[in-house]
Amino acid sequence: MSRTLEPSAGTRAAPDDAFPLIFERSRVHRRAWSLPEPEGDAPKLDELIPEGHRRSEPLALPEVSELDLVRHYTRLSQRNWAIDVGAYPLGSCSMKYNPKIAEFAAGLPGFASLHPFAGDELVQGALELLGTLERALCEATGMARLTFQPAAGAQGELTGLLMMRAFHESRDDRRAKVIIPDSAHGTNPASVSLAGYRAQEVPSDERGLVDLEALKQALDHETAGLMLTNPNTLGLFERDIKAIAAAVHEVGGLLYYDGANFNSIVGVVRPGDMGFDIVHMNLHKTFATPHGGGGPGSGPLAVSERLERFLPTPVLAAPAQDGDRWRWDYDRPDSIGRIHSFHGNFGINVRAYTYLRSLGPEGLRQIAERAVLNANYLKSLIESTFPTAYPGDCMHEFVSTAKGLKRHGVRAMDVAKRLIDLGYHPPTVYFPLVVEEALMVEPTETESKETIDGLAAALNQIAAEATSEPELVKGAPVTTPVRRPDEARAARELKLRWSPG
Amino acid sequence: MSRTLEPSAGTRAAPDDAFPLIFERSRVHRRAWSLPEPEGDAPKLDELIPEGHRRSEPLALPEVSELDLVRHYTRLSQRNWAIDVGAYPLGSCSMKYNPKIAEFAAGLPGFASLHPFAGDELVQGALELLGTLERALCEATGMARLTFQPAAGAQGELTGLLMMRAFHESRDDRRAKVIIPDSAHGTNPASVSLAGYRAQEVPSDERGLVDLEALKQALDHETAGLMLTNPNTLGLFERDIKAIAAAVHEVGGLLYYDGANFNSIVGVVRPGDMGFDIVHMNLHKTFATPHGGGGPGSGPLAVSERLERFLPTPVLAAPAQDGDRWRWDYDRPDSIGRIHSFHGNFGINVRAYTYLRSLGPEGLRQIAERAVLNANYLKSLIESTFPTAYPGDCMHEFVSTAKGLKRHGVRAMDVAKRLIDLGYHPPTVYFPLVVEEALMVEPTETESKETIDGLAAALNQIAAEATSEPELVKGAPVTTPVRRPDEARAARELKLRWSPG
Amino acid sequence: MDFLPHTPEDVAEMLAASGFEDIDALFASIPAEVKLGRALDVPPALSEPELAAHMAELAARSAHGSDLVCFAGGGAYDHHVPAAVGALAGRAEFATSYTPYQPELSQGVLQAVFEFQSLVCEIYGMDVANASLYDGANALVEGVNLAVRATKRERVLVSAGVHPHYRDVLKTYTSGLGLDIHELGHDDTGALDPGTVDPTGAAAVVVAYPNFFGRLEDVRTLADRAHEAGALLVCVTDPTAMGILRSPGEMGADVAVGEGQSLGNLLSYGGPYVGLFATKLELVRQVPGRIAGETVDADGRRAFVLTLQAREQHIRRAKATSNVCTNQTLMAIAAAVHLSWLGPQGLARLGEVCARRTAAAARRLAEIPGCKIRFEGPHFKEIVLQTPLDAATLTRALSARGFLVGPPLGTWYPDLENCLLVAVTEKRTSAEIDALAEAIEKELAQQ
Amino acid sequence: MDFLPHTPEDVAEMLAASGFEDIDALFASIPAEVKLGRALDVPPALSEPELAAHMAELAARSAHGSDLVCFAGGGAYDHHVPAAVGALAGRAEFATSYTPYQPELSQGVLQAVFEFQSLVCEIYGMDVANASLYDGANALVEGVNLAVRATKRERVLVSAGVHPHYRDVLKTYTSGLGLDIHELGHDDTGALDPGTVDPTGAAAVVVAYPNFFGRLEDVRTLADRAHEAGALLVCVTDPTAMGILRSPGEMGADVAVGEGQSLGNLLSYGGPYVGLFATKLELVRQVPGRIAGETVDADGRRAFVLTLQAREQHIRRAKATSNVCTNQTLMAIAAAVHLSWLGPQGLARLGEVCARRTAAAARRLAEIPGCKIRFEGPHFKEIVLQTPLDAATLTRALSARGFLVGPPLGTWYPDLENCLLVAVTEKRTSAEIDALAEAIEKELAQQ
Ligand SMILES: Cc1ncc(COP(=O)(O)O)c(C=O)c1O
Ligand SMILES: Cc1ncc(COP(=O)(O)O)c(C=O)c1O
Repeated sequence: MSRTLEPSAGTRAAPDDAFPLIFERSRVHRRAWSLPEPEGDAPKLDELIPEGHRRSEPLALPEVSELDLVRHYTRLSQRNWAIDVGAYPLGSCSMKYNPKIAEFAAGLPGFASLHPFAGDELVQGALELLGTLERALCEATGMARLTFQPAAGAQGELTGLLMMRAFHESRDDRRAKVIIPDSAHGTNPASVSLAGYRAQEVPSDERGLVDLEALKQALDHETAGLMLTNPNTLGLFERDIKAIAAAVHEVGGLLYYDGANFNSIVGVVRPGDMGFDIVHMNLHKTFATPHGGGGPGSGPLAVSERLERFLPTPVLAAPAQDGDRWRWDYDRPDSIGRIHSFHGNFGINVRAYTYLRSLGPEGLRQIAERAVLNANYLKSLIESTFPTAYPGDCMHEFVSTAKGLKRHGVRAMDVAKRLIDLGYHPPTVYFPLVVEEALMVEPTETESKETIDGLAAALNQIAAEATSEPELVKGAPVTTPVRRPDEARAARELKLRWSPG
Repeated sequence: MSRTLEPSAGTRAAPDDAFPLIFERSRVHRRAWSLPEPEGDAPKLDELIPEGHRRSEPLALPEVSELDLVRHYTRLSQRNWAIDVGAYPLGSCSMKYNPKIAEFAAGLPGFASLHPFAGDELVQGALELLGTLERALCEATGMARLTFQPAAGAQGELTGLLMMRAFHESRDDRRAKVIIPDSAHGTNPASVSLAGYRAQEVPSDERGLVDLEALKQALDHETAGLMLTNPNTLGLFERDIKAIAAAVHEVGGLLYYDGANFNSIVGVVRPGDMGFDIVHMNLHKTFATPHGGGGPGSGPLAVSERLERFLPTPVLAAPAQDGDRWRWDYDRPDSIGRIHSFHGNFGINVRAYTYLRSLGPEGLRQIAERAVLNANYLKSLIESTFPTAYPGDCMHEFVSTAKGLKRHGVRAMDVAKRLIDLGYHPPTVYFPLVVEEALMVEPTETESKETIDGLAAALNQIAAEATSEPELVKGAPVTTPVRRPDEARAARELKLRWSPG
Repeated sequence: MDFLPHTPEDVAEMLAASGFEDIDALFASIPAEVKLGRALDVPPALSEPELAAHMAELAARSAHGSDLVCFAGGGAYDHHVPAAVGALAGRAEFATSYTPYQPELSQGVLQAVFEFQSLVCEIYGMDVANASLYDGANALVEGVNLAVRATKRERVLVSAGVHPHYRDVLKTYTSGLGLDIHELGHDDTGALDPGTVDPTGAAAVVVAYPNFFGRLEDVRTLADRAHEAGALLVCVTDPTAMGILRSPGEMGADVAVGEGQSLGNLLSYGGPYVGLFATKLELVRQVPGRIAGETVDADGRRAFVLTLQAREQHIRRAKATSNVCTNQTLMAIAAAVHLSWLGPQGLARLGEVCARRTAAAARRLAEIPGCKIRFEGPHFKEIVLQTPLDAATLTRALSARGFLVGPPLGTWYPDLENCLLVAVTEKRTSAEIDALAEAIEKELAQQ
Repeated sequence: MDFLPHTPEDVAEMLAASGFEDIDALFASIPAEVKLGRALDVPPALSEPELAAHMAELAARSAHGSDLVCFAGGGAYDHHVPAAVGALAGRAEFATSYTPYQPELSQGVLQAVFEFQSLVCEIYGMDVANASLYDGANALVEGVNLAVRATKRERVLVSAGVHPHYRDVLKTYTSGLGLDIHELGHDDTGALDPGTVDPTGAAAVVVAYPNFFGRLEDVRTLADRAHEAGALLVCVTDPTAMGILRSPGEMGADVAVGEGQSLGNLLSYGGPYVGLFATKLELVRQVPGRIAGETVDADGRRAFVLTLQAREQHIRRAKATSNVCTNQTLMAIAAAVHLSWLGPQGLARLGEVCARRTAAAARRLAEIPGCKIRFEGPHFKEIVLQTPLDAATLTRALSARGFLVGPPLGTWYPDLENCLLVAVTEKRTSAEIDALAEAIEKELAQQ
């Protein structure tokens, strides 16, 4: 049986030959670097830097030729899955196609080479881009203003929660807790704690939706607000949202919208119209920016009018009239302050803007339509073998359970590993925690019917194999450079860096 | 055993699933294209193009999404060997590292977006680059002027031979033949015929060098000239070059230097100083420009003063004095005419210039030194198993013979295929034709000692296997997406294009 | 920076192992008398940061797309190159690979070339295409040489509507073969009148479609006349027109050649471009250059190889169909990716946009007092603008106003003294067309 | 362009198969009352050629490297990014991959991250590094939060020599936690006088090395004092200085953090950058964010995985060491490639060139009548220039003359009203330094 993601010849991942670390390719005195001479009559280093500050320990950095370097990272890249290689149906991740035109745009020197301290008058093109993107994102969310400082969703969450706190405190109203559903993403409770609030969980009911009664129980004047993603982590739309909003507002709380699942509703329904006061978006999901193996992202935070004055400094100020300039407004007395070293992940926002301008209004709505279509279609193809945890239609993703295979000793993780051998990246497994043996699947709108048919066929085949030849499934994967790394050992015998000698 | 160059998951090259053609991924109405609307009130197409000219046959081009397109060519690329993936010791090809800085330079809009008909005053930067590169290449070859029009070595050859013809005819001297060594590259005789000359071969002597006596026999007043590469195709330096040159000039012939092996002597000895009158260089070899899977190249042709007036039009004219401009000179009454649609492969010449400026004089000489060192070192490591065809030290490459393995039924091609399984691209096999079971090896200067040691170890291992387990060698490769394609069948049952239906 | 991996220790060990005293000993076989014995007089080495700055400075001294609005044509066009094309054709595995001599390690390039051949055949309406030639001119030359070999005749008729540079290259290339090449002048519609063409005894009739003036020749009638006389018809064809115009194959051409720059390749001051070459199956053994073919491997899997190599220089040597070896494969891959990005609808749209915007430009420019479009009738992508001024002077003046037009035609066509080419691609907007017209009006007013 | 693969036929089939009437039926679970019911009011779609032109036009309205010579600093620097770094970190397999949750399909990213961690540990003299944080400010915040958890104290002493933005972010980030943050002013040498620092009861003492003024703090003494009081020392460290300066680890720092932009990442108007975070092994369970670790696979092969995940939000939720999830992995990979390109000699050379050119600039600028370098003593890469003019005015005036300098310091440091930062990287030549000095002279003469 052949290998998946085989490194190229010369690095055959036979059990004996592991792929070397760049450090292991090092040879004393070999070099890739090429730098100018310290020029002219400048004083020598030892005249400039006192001995006490001069490095004394030698640095064990790799010494390689540029060709060594190029081959190492080229081959390393070939040992990795990617959207450009194949389908990536990770639930809650919206791994859709990242348009190449956006890479072109972000690479233009007029964007890529701008210094963050360049005066506003020098970066009008960049500011106009951000201004237009802000207006569009506010329109799409039904919010008034936003900040681009948050570098990712979690940072957006913290920013929003700090604004929630500033809002309450501005009314001399100190509150202690923020409510989240038990199915919430881990960053929600983590951000709540970081903002100095207590996270209180409310259960989902048998519909997989927020238990309205339990919520009402939990709500009180200690409640700063509620964090919710809608559709929720189970891919279901919280249809009671109006009632939920009313109940939260009733006790003076605010509603925070976790925009990680925004992809499924863009152009169809707006968080603002559902009653949300604060919204973060994951542009690295909904707006198709490349995920870079774990980042960068961009998590702009949008708020309704009554929260506007608390936005981080600076905020963008549009030209008052023609001839005026775009500028950063630092005169924000009620601002919570700064949350990023500079202006956030600008390069990612350029990509998001490019995507926005490529789609237009119809395109934006269509991504939601097709994302939901793809998810429901896939769901219908595998429902009999991997039933969904909760009844009803899903939005852009759904959570199935593999618990039916347990009696053959096959676990959700085994299904995932076997799927790799059949040529697909597995869905998210064991999340959300509220579903046993969870398989959380999000095909996204850019996958074709053929790809989804193939994925479904593979999943159904695995379900059959679980009965007929469970060992085949439990023994997977066999087509990858490495197989089932020992994670327990990794955490027990810590090897977190290469060390010389 | 694992696979070499395995395509990614989802395209596992199991015997059953071939990698689809882009046409086979097509679905009616799917699209990647994005183009503007025909604007405004322009007349409709049928008003513009008479029916008789309008396309009537539907076009069976692939209809794919941009994501399909991206995955297809990304995975396809992973099914290919490359310098960035591993060593490429093909004799006569100088497959050395292609610096990334040269790609950066060639991509600058000031080079990449220039229109060939832009006035000289608009492209001064580009012309200065070409002017500086011309001077440097003339200095390195010992020639007076050159043309950048030839897009590759073979086109340089033809250009040089046509100038040879123009030279003789300018003296009312019609000559019929051009002499080449029997070890010459195929393009030499082919270019000779195309130039309207007859190619006459002279044999190599037991030293693997031009047989001086045979040459003298062949030389007469019908002889337009001699084409020679030095070091020759066997990697040996033609030490009698002075005598050879004298003999050729004696009969009024010209000496043509095939620069494909120039890499081994840059900065050490110049064709002009050896007595050559005409020189082409393969910048895609000596000057490290990427070979692109078979091209593009650049084959500038340099000549001595007496041939200058025959150069193709236009030639570059340097600023006469400060303040003047670089310009193209079209006033060339004796020119052989134009050989390229425009100015040759400019983008490749930009890369070559970048390489030149990166190396400088010392660097240029060092590439020759290290290329020759690497070749002789490798030769010394495998000499006992794969003896060289001719005695003595080699230059940048050498030709070994695998005929010793024949008695085990193992051929040079088997050695090549087995080498693939061991992680190396094979050397050139069965060329030059004058050597039985030839393995023509050129490591180039950018390969490290470790790589050469590994290559030698692999070759020696194969020699051992040829005795112990010949079937292993004859059965190779087993680690590639395909194994020993049937070339006879390809030529018999012609399938040269995909066809609909 | 020299990109050499050798440490001083490596050099010493390797010299010792291979039995050399020192580096100079490696060159002992070179007679001292011919050795250079000094450093080359070339510019000093620059470190990468210095080099990057130097290259940027040189590039900044050339005027490109963002400085000038490009209405220039004449065989090189400012088309949009889709971002995906650069990203994919630029993959290191394609760019830094060699000619696919070992098929097991070259299926990527071989299949991409096979797809390229299939795409070229499809748009040109032909059976066989090769893996690329140097450029349009070279493809034309090889087409003529094929006809000469196939017909064993030496007379060649070439329309004056074929790119003047291509005709120059044809003359130069074949000067050693002593072909007898006749030029066929265009009539006052800027096209060739088939009635004036007498192909008797000719190996080939060569026309361009659309021709150098953007006009559409009557290829079918020319093909018929050529065939009656036993000559082949070689048609230089703009691939970007093939979504809306009949293919040369359908109109009876025997050989279709063209410049592939418009398909995913940058202007790059004239190269690297890519020569397209396609013909009929009967002529396959006369085809120049490399051809990728489909076959099966030892396990019965589909595989691709270089095939019919007996035609080529490395086998046939002096008797090869051509001397070409290194070609323009990477540009061919870019063309394949671009054509696959376009698909049938995209190629049709591209043709339509170019044709209609060209017509719009023709209309607007004809309104300029003193100017006219020299030739009546259908055009594709290019028009000949006649002006009251010397065309070269006007061209220079317009570049000062931010527009690149031309080339002026006087040098090649004495009857077109005050004429220049104006090319309109899908990138040119009506606003830009108006701006060009106004610039011309201003310029004329000034004189 | 919408990048959607669905043909009309696909949509119909898929709707039918999954039992939906039409597209709207897919959204039946959304109450009608909240639905938008109209198209979004956002700009219309552009085709790719139009979009490319639009983006180029926007970009052209911003002034970058080739328009202005960059002497600006303040935490973002115009270093040379080696061409190989962009080519490799930009590989689609890295750029378009997700977080490496499935190690079998993610060895590329996981090993690259492991190498990144190793490189960061090596230059900072630490045992453990994470897979990256958002930026320098965020890394500092996480460093402080680690110290607070580790010491169970809430008092934090921060040197005024730490980037003012980082200090703002620290205040904002921790505003909900009610830490008590004290600022430590710099003395008239622009550095912190350890004698004035009283870390009693403090969780952390935070300094920058070199600091915001390019000056070198006495980190060792500060570390000793902090440790005596049971506090941790958190050191914001410029990685490009590590080839010539002692590592924070060697000088006794417990946590080293920094901005990694200078390592292979573009200026990009302030992001995406990369936060570097490293500490000692004892503190590993307090580390925020992802960590790649080495282990073996089922066949005993070396393999890499995300490890110690029990620290992270997706497991520990409200009790996680941080809320970070998506980080800046791609920038971390670029930094790893750049550091591997540099190696020990390259990093030392980089530091030396920056230090010596900065010294040369200081000398030259000090010659300008009315100007002085505000602080005496050793500097790295950055100096504080005091001028007779208002610093903001001068900064604007200089950009009109083609030089980007600054930021001016008045906003953050009242005592530095007429002062601005001047940063000198390996890209700045002595010619450019002279030109800057002359521009300032001209400007001053004009006032
Ligand atoms: C539902 C949900 N909320 C929040 C986040 C956090 O966003 P980020 O990873 O950009 O910090 C994610 C991302 O995985 C998510 O899926
Ligand atoms: C010795 C020799 N001569 C000539 C050539 C022809 O050069 P090109 O392939 O650039 O046309 C080559 C290239 O392989 C060669 O090796």
